Amino acid sequence: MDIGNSLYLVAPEVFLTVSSLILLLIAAWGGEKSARLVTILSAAALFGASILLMVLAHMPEFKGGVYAFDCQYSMDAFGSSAKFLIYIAAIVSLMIAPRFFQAGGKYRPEYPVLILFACVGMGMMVSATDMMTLYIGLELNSLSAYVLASFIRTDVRSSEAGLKYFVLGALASGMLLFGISLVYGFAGSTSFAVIGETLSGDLSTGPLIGLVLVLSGLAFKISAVPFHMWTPDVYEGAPTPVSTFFASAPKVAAVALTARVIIEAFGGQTSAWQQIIIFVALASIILGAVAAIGQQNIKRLLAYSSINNVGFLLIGLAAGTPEGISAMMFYLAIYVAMTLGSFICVLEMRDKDGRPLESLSSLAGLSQTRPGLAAAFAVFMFSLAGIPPLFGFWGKFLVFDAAVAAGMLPLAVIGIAASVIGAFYYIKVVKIIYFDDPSGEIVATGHKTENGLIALMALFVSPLGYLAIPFMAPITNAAAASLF
Amino acid sequence: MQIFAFYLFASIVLASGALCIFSRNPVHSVLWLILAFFNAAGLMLLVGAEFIAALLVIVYVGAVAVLFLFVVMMLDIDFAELRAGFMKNLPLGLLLALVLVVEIIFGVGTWQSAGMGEATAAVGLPEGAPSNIEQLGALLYSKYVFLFEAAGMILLVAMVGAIVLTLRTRGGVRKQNVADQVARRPEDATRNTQPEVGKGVEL
Amino acid sequence: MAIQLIVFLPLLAAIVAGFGNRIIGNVPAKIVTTGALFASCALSWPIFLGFLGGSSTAEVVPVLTWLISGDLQFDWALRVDTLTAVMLVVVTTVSALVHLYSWGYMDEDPDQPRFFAYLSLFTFAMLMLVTADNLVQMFFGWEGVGLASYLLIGFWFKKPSANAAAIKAFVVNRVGDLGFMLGIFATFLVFGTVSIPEILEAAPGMAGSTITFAGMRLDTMTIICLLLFVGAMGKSAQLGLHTWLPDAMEGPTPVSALIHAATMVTAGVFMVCRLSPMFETSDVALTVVTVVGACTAIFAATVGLVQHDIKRVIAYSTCSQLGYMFFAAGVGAYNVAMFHLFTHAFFKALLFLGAGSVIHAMHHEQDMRYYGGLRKEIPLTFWAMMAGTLAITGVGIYWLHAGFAGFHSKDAIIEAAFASGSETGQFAFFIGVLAALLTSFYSWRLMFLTFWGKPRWIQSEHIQHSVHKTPEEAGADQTGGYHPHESPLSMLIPLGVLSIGAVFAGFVFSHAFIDDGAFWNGSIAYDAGLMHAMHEVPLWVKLSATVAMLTGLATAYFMYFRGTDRPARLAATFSPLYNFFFNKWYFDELYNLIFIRPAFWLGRKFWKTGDEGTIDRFGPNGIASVIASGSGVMKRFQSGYLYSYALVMLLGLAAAATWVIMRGAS
Amino acid sequence: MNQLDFPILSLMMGLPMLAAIICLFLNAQAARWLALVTTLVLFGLGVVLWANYDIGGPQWQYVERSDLFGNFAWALGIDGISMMLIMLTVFLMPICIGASWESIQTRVGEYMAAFLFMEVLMIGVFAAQDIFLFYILFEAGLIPMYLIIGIWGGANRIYASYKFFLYTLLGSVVMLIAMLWMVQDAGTSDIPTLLNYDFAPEAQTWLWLAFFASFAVKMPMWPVHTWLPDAHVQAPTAGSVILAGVLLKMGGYGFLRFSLPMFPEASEQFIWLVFGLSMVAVVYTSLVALVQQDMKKLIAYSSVAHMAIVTLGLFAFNRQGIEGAVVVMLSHGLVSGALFLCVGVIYDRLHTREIDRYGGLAINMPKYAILFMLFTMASIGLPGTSGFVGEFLSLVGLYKVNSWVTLVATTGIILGAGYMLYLYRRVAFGELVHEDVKAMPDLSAREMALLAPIAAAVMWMGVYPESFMAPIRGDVGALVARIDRAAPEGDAHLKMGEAKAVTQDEVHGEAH
Amino acid sequence: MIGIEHYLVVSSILFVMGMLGIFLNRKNVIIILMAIELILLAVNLNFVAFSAFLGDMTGQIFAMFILTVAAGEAAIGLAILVIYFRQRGTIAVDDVNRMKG
Repeated sequence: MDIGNSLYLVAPEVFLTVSSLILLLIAAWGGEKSARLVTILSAAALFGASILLMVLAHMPEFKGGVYAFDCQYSMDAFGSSAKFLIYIAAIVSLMIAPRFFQAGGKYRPEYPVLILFACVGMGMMVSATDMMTLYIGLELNSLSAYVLASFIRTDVRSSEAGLKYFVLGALASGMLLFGISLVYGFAGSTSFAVIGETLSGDLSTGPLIGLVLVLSGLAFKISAVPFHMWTPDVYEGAPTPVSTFFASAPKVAAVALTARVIIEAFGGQTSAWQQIIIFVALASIILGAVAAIGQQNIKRLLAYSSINNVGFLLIGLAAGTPEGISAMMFYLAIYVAMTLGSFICVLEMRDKDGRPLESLSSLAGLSQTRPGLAAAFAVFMFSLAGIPPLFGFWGKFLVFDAAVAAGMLPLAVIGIAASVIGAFYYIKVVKIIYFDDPSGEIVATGHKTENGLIALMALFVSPLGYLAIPFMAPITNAAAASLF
Repeated sequence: MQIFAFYLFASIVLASGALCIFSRNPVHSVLWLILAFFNAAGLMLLVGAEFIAALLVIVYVGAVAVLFLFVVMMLDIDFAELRAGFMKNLPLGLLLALVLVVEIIFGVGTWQSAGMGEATAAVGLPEGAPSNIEQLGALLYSKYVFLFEAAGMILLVAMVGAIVLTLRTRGGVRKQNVADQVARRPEDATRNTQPEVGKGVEL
Repeated sequence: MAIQLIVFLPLLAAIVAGFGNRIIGNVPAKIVTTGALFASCALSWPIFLGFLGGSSTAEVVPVLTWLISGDLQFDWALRVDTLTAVMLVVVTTVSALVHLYSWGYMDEDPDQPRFFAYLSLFTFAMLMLVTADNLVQMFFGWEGVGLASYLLIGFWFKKPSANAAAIKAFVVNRVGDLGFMLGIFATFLVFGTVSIPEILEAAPGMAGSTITFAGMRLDTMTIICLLLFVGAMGKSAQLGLHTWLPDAMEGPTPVSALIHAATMVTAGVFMVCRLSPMFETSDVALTVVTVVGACTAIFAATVGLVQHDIKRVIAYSTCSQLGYMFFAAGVGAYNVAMFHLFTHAFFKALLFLGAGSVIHAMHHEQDMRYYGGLRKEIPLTFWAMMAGTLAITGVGIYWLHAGFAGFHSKDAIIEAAFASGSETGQFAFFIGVLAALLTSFYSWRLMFLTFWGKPRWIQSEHIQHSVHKTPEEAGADQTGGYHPHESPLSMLIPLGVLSIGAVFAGFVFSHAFIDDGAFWNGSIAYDAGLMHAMHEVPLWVKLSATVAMLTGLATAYFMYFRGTDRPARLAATFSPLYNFFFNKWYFDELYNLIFIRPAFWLGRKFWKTGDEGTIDRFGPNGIASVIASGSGVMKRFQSGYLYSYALVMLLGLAAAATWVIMRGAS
Repeated sequence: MNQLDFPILSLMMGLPMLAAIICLFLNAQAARWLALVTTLVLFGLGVVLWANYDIGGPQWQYVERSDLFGNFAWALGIDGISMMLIMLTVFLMPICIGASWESIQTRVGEYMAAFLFMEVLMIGVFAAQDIFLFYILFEAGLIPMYLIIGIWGGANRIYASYKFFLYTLLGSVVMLIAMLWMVQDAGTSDIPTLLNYDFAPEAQTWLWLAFFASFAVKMPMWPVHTWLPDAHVQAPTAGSVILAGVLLKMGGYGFLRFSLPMFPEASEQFIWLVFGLSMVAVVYTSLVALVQQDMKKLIAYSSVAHMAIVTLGLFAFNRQGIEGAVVVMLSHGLVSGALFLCVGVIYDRLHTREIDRYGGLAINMPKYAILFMLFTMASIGLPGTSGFVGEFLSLVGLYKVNSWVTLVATTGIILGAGYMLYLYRRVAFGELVHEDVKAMPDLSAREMALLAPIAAAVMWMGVYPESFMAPIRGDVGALVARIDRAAPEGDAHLKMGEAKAVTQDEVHGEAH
Repeated sequence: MIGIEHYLVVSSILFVMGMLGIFLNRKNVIIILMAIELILLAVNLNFVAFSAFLGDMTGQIFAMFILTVAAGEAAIGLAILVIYFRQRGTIAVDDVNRMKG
């Protein structure tokens, strides 16, 4: 396919890139005063990109998935649905930012621009069908993310978060690259399709180690155990809107990317990665659950929660079947809603001077001072725990269904049993909110945007979400099908 | 000759790499790093990757390493305070590293047996083929143009990021504003007054 | 319709009195209940007389479907046959009289409607029991009377001892019910039905079959009968399960008369008789019944010898008499057992009510040591008691075929035991005679201590409270100036009526009960051969009971009438035996040791060591603490240092790489 | 659609849901009234349900189905057993609301909402005809109950609520895996279809164990019962009533609806386990109940013992056993609920559940004493009350299978009498020693209105159980026919003697 | 002629050495950044060697991109380090543990 047509296929990325450049200029000219405007325009750009995405995805000629730039990039249902989620998460991260940063000092227009850059990178990640695209997209996202993590430069924790994220991220991408280099050396190509073809049958040790290294690098991005160590520190240290962003959009991108690499490039090597993924999945579930129990900081707790959830996502991936991938995508969608919702709830935790609160104990008795917020928080917590009838259950249901269908009963049994450990700290949060006496620390009133978002997310993960199944299931099925 | 060059470069790369990591003084480290880059460039030259070798020297030695040096100097670290000790789980770390390196070497050692080497045993460019740099250029601006542009974005992000993080407007610094100076008119600067006797001028 | 009225009138009355309690007041409640009982009684006698005259036939009156579960089906139904008719008159008559008696006895009690409601409720349950057409309804009545008994024993619920006795009665009865229930289960398993007529019809066919019960291979009918008999033992306070009966005397005396003498405790006998065709199929079961009955008879009699409490003496006497009934049944003389049940109801109720009258007169003092010389103070009571004593001791003249009630029934039992010819029969015969001697002794001891001698009641705390004097102040006058009054008419009338029964019931009905197979009309297993053999026993056998009675009387006379210091000396001489008897053979202590205390100990152990110490400790709490400490470990791992994070990553990487290499190698 | 021409089951779930949401926004008094009216309307609907139930008609009635959710359907429908349990639910709910009328003074709207939501779930669990819908509703019950215990509970409510939540959750999750497998194997999530699907015997074993893990905890069976005493003690009165009255029944219902008919072979295979645990439960928990100082704890332990009778009856594999088990469930629902109400009545007055703090209540609270006595007797299993019918039937059924187990289980009637009467004695009998106890007034009209209907129901079920057994007869028949192939042989081994010749026809007693 | 294995061994050692540099170092975060550069250098060596021995230019293109990214990464890393130093006044690795647990 020639470059012109290829550019047509990457329209969302192009559109976002151009928008971000223009917005960067606006930011440069307008300075801090333009922050709000840039934010709104960024959100609009993401919205526009989503529209473009949907238009593209619904074009009949692109139904089955089309490659661009000589098989470096794929325009398919999988990438589109992942990107759609990413854009939504990014829009939400933009909407909640101004109020947060203004309360703590200055809000600068670079924030939305960096988010846009990251989105371009993530778009490339989820659509990458070549190691090179993968790497460039990943780094575009990562570099933006490092900056975002330390965005409040006057805050020690923020800069420490940035530093940790950067160092470990760089190490991880080093591992990823070394792995890619081995895979390239043994496959003779960086294209997923070629790798998939070449690396078939029994592999020699070289590509296997390459595979391990690639998986390790990706595991870092999705913060799976044992490459998760950065997550709690970064989520805690980064500004809350940034943590929100980290926990949602890049997570989607990384998980989707991992799925694509595993299925498209290493689809023939199931026996090599399946055990590793299973182990990582279980380790993530258990560690995420156990470590979260002792946490006092709500953001750290949510970080462990995201580790925990990644474990469940990986169960879908471990199944390695279209059902598994479909379940994973579905789970991702629900996870994004739950995690965005809970982080926005965290944003709502402010004392009377508008300073953000992060300690779990400050949530005490929230149900009596802010019943609506408390109910939403509880809904998110129960949903994250996977307690029916909340929609979070459905994600777990699907991944376990896939695991069972793939014959991985022990994995399913251990995984679901470990989810009970996770339930413990989720209900602990509910306990603090509902059972404890009010601490009265959280006093600031809600904000229209945030309240609206919380309500929206809560409605989605409430039992009403089940009504969305008939609409979402075909999408995730199509997404999964496009990988195989 | 090639063999000798290889071993020379290789050993210096490894040695300077090690010294870069273990030297106490960060300035020394940077210098060892530079040496490592030079020799790595040499290694690359040996296999005919001239452009990458040149790039390595230009980008790394010329820009990155200098940047490092700059930061090392700028941060003005009190070297006396820095502890030199290694962490307590050094043995475990070394062991793991050893295991890993053995495994990786074991892995890459299978390259020949994997049947990869047969395709093109020849090193360097066949006669009549465009030069290394031409080949790269041709690919970069055709097949990889999308990624090339994206890489540009990465640099932009790096730039924006670095500025966002480090740029600060210090209070008390008086900056020259040329436009203001140019736009200034005598009418604005001077005022004619005729004060009465015994009364001062109000400024 | 009559039978429904007989059964349900008391229930209705109980409901009205019980729930109307404070609304309708004392007197209406009493009128309703007593009226209902007298109506029942009046309706019962014609039925009984109908059977006596041979004009009535057995019938079943269905009331309501109860339960249908597959082939397990039974209804609420009222069965009327000879056996039921006998019980009907016993129950309704005694109950009606006790109701009447209670007017006087309970006159000062603040809770009278409740008392009368309980009495009527009891009567209803007892009537349901005796009219049962199936085992489950019998069990309903069985438990119903148990409930009423529990309520009535604990009627004075402020008294801890009454509460303890009530619970004891219920729980010990439940032990028996365990057997009864298992018996019903086994019956259903074997016969596929719980309908009594059907079972009885099929029972002979089952003789000789075997079944596994609790891992043992046993004769079917034996195990069923024994299980059912355990139920009977509980209700009828047979040896082993008798411990509740003496304690049950904590209840008001009319209750003792009605429930713990005349009616409820005889339910076991009734059950064995009702199911007599079943018992007939198992010799082992019958042997057990005989032996248990005989042992109870002698055991209770020995304990009765030395008790001080007037009601306890009568209670042990009841226990002993029930033993008679059982061994009569055990030797196959079910009709004789029923006859004794019938007569016993009259004279034992009489004795209890008489004792109640005494107690009433003595300000609720029950210790016979503080009585004495009451003959003159309360003469009518004395004469009633005398009638009862004559009846229970079996005073009568063989050659005239005339005597008090007990003479006819008890002597028949002794003869039947002898006539049965079996070894256990012989054993039962000797025991019976010996027990008759003891019966005579303790009965007369009671009479002598209570009605003869000098007044000793100033020693009684009850009397002291009443006259506000201590024994020292009273000096020589052991009456302390207190003079018991004869009971009111409402109490005396029942005494009178029952006295008539005690005197004449044996004589009048002896022929029908013992010799008239047609009277029973198949409602029990009537062994005409045995009845015939009974009349043929040697003369010494026939006289043995009378001799035993006279011996007992003489001994009592010498010990308690002539030389009142002799009992004490005797007790000192045979102190181990005395203490053994006095402490009721240490049954309570034994049970306390092997059942009650271990149960509580085990309960605490299970709770503290089991639930809390093991299940919770290693279960939820254990897992929780393991996870919590795991959380602590992970917190420490998450040290915040970059290098340890990198190390963990390296660890993961190295592990995965090793794994793939190992996997490839293997 | 069904015999009523409108989706009555959905209505019965939708109505309380709606009311629950409205309750959140109402003030205390309005919320109380709304909750009461709603539950009473639901009771009315329940009566309609019962009245129109076609006994002897099709097994599944009031069926409605809507494929709303892709992978599973909104499928509702009831058989007789479900209907009786739904009736139990709608009967107890107004009583629960009434019981909370005065004792709950904080966050009333939320409280009522939680209860109404609970009612939605309970009705749904019993009516669900889709296995996943069942699971969702089954599990969802944890949330409102957790909140009820945790917010309105006693001093140690946090521990109890955690224990309740996690224990039961852990029990159920493995069941989900089993359900997933089953649905994949059978290709449908429709319960009526699954009921007649034969799973491979090897698979049945672990499927059965997975379901057992869930239902045994819910039941609760020894030794996974320890959450129950804690939960009961800490829960508010109405919470205990619902917990004991309905939630525990979900375990029994699960055995009845899933374990037995879907895995008959495995059920037979694990009879020893069920019998063993149940036997231990009867004796062990009864003895523990005997030494309790806390009224609610005592009743909670007694519940464990009673529920053991349910499992014993169910796994007897015959009609009497199973019908008995259902009746025990209904009866225990009423009786234990009533007993908790009785505790609640005096707890509201004195704010302690310590048995020794009471005594002599029969003097100043005679009405209370009568009702308490009635329920005590029903709990003991006195014939004529509901407790007897079920217990008797279960044990009859059990005896056909195993006399040893029956012997041990029947000791429960002795121990039961022991601890219940001991409790009653310490609470109601004796002298009034404490001044504050002396000042306690007798039952108010409201409290009478709560207890009297239960008393009536208890007596009704005891005297004329046919009303309750007729609807379930057909369904138990179907179940028995289904599991008959795996039914264990009884241990009686009746062998006829030769003594007296009687034709075999007269003997129906052979163990079937 | 030097076999490719030689290159690969060198780069492997360099790679692991870089990793060692990250977690053995407690002194100075800058050294860690340099270690990362070493890792990337090892990767580049790999790519170039493979590229040459496979006769495929992709590896060299990749190496170029890696160089680009590495430059950007270094810039960002140093920028973060600078603001961190401004806040804490130290860049000792041991001190970077404000957040843990």
